[in-house]
Amino acid sequence: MALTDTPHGGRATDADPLDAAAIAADFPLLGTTSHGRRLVYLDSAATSQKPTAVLDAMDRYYRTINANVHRGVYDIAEQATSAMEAARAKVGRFIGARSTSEVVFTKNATEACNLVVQSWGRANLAEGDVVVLSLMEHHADIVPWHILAAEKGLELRWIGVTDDGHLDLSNLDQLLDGAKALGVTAMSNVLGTITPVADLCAAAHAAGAVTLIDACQYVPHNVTDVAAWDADFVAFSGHKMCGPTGIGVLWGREELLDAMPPFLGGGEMIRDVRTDGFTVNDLPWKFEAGTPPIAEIIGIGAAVDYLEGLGMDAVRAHEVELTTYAMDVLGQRFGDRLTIHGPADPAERGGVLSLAFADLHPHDVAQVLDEHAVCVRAGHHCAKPLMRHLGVSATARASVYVYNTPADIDALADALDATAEFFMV
Amino acid sequence: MALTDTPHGGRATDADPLDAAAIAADFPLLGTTSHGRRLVYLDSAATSQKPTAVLDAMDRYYRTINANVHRGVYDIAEQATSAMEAARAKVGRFIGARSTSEVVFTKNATEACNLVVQSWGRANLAEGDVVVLSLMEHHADIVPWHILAAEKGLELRWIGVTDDGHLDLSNLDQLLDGAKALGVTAMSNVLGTITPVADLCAAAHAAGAVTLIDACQYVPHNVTDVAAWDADFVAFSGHKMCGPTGIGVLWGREELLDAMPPFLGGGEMIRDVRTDGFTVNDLPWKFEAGTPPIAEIIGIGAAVDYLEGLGMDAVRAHEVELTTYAMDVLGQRFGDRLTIHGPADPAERGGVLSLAFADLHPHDVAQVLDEHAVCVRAGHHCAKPLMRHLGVSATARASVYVYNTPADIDALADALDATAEFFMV
Amino acid sequence: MPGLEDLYREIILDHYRNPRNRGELEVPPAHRVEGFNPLCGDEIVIYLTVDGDTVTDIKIGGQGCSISQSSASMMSAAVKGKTVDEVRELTKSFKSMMSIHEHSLEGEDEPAEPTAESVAKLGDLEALRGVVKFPVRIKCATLSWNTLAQGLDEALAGA
Amino acid sequence: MPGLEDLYREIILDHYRNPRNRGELEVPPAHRVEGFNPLCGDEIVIYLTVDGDTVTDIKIGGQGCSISQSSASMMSAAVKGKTVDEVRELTKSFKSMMSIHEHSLEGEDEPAEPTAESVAKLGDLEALRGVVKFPVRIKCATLSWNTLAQGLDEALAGA
Ligand SMILES: Cc1ncc(COP(=O)(O)O)c(C=O)c1O
Ligand SMILES: Cc1ncc(COP(=O)(O)O)c(C=O)c1O
Repeated sequence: MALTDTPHGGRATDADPLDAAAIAADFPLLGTTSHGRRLVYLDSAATSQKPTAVLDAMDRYYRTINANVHRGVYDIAEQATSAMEAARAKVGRFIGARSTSEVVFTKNATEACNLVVQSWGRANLAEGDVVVLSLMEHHADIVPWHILAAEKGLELRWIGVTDDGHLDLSNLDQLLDGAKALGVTAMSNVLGTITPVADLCAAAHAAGAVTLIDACQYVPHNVTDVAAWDADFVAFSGHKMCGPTGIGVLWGREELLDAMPPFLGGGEMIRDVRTDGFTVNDLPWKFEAGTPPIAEIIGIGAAVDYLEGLGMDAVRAHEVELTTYAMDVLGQRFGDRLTIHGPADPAERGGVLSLAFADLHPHDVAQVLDEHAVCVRAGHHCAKPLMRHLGVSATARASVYVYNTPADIDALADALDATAEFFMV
Repeated sequence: MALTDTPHGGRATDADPLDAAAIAADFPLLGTTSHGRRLVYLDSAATSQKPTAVLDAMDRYYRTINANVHRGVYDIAEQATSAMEAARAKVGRFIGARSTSEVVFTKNATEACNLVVQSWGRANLAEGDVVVLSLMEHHADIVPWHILAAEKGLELRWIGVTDDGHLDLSNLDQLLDGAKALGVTAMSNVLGTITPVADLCAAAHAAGAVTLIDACQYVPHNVTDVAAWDADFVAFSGHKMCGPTGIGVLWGREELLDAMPPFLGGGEMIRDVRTDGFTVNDLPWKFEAGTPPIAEIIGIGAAVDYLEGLGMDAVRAHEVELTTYAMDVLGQRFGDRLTIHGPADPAERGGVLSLAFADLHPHDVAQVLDEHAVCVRAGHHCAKPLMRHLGVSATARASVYVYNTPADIDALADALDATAEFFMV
Repeated sequence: MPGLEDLYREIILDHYRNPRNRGELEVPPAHRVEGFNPLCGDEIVIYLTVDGDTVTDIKIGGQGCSISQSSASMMSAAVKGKTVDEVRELTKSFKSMMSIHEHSLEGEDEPAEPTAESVAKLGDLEALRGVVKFPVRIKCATLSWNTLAQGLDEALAGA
Repeated sequence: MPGLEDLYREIILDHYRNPRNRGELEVPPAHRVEGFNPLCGDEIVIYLTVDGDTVTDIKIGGQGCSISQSSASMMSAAVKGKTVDEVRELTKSFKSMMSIHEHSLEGEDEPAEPTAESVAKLGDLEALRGVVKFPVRIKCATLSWNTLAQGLDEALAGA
């Protein structure tokens, strides 16, 4: 793994090129306390913390160039427009897009998935058509398909999950046979599993299926190259990658986006409107109806700058290191009392650790952890089909990011000890 | 008009209960310069400026309680959830909603309109059904209907506009005869016209039609009472009412929302998901798929606090005063060379002044105005059917809000003088 | 700042470890109803026998956290043998203790403090009062009650 | 900071006040094409006669600001009588002067400064160079050129 120059100097090592303790100082919330202790944030898979640089970029927009975009000839409107479009170019380059026409801003990844299903899906799928999903999918890549399936009479087929937490690809060709679309996650938000997206896209294309990749958990933590994947659509959210809430991204192959009917109608997305009809604007604005989330787009642009400053190779290396540490420490300290769902090899997964602890319910575990200022998420993580497959109703999930340190993992382990003590298990 | 207690003291008068000059100090951008002059912002109909209180509320969320909502048992997640739901209650009370179940957050008003058309409309309208719109509508209340009309074979009928800038209601009963829905604006973003929403709702209901009120320009400037209107759906945006970008509101009658199919599918909006289907969550979350715009919801809540601090009666009185002043001054200084579209009586309109100046194109006017640091918007204002009706391709629009003063109007007049000089007209 | 002891009273943990009325009933004559907490994934199944105007038997299935499980257990003990009206009254008292205001924006200041009398009727259930200080957990505590209310409506409508 | 004089050169205002080739042509033989600036509402109609490989006649209709109208007027004068290839070459030079990069993220640093030679060919059109400093107005200046390109494609495809 390449050593990158971090601007934070200090304690980066050969194995871990990031100095997470120094990075944490960029994130105001991480300097706060909870229940009288240093707050330990281990819920970045739900939403990441935001660095000052991102908050400042949005604040600067509001304080110095706040104006509606694409419409005003006056100076601040022009500046707002170019700041927004510059952010689009940044996001595009960050994921290997060829053109800004392919970068559509949505309110979150969920809207991005719905856009694909409602626009591409409604126009291209008919009764009896097959869509393949995986049991690892987040509801964002399931429910939109359910809605269209009920409307159109589609058949949904499901890629299974193996005992070691990978996609079960043994019958992939069968599943894809005759399929028109494949919706699959690049990284599970429950198991951490990194899936073979390029292989899946190749197999889908060989079968004539279009691919929608849910990269919500992947883009924030890895070098992403939509061209190398040869994907058709890729969805992700700003708030999980150091960016603000209220912003998501749909990247789409230009030919597909071009041929698709519009999704939401209104201002910005039109070329002309008459009482008897309308014509659509060019890409990407064709899919951006109404006043865009301007500050949020500028915010996700600043988040990309921040992450590129760290280097995405370094981000990944740091997380592999920290995940390895966490799995080792938790294994040593809790042995059989603790199960970590998903792949055992940190190289095959992201820093998302779904825990089953003793016989305790995850909700109760998370409650006691909170008392120790350790923030983890308990629940079904919007992946109920996967939960059913695992035979649990919930897990307690600890997830790491650029600002987490081994000390955070130690705090988690200590709090788990206290939990066991409290419930006398 | 009632005198309200303004926290800004000073220069409020009997006629104008707001001290706009003092209020302007709450808005950081209004203290900046453009082209070396004090910036004069007259484009609040496109988007308003934001007071420090709103920016601080969002910043505080990100710096102290940033966490995903509705999911975490830990302290900051709980605080984020209650801050978000408290903002929902504020927004609900601000517009006279009976219950928070009726307050659905969207990314902007445009999405709110699309939600109604795609969910209520697709479920309730069939070939040949009639939808009535007005020629004053913004594209947000036209294009979604065009999309559904093309899909279903609906008939769109149009309420005309009179020469004095009001809705032509002479044939309303005919237009509504057999109609299933009426989409109409509460205040035109081009003409400023305030429409008789309660009467329109009564007429629509008598004809058996459901009403969608575009209140984008109304809510920021007037006391709004959805119950007094007896409307069915009301849409508006945060960014035009001192709130952030990335947030809109759909208020809907609970019985209607309850019976409607979901709009976007994904997390938050479900009760259960299986491989063979899903069940929906309670209102309002049923219509809020994915991670919500949390900071933005907190921001719109802070905007409501700010506006309620001024008093919406006072806001309206101030704008009537300022509009009267502007119409007087511009009329006196430019006579026949300047036309202000829309109703002549300030009591019948909001502070939106669409100007036609000499024979100059609005784009050219706005460009010279910018050179004098006066920000107005030139274009079709996303109301092309209205533009065609007016026989123009664009107007130069100056619009006022709580922070605008007579001095801003004087600056506009001076800059118009300079424009005439520059183009020698 | 409320502590864990406010939430996890001894009696709650006891009901969690030794749930009362756990099991199933034959359907029919019993009525079966499912409830979900959409946030955390807790699921509950209630089997309910209503004879005339009395809840003669009740069994609980499903999985969930200590709060949802103990609340269901206490509920089952509290309602068994009660009339439908008494059960509805109890449900109201319990929800009022949980500060559930049903989203209303009008009567926000109305729901008065529960009366001493209604609290007295809650018995063991009073142990769940501490949950109010942990807003996210309120849904855990009320899941079984909401599901019961739905089941009662369905059972009576079906009768 | 660019001033208004950079934008509104004398020659531009002249073309705006006295537009060349204003009017209509009979369709067919001429081809008619419409263009819109979705942002500001400007509309342009171009009537185009292509004979063999030459643009033998062109007329302009529609309404718009001084920049879009003068650009259309200058364009009409510049392309009339030129071959299709020459018109396409000119379009490229003009757009390059307007720094139009066609949204590409790969070759961002490629579009070289226009050569002296290609600028020379622009003639009067060079007066529009100042528009680049007013990014919002670039779309005004290029509307007629984009519409022309579309019209040429359609006219040739139809022939
Ligand atoms: C009357 C009216 N309706 C709808 C909209 C659309 O609002 P938004 O762009 O925030 O979705 C606007 C503003 O652009 C408006 O003025
Ligand atoms: C894998 C995955 N897909 C989709 C989503 C949905 O993202 P959002 O809620 O931002 O729309 C999430 C996060 O919640 C996720 O983890």
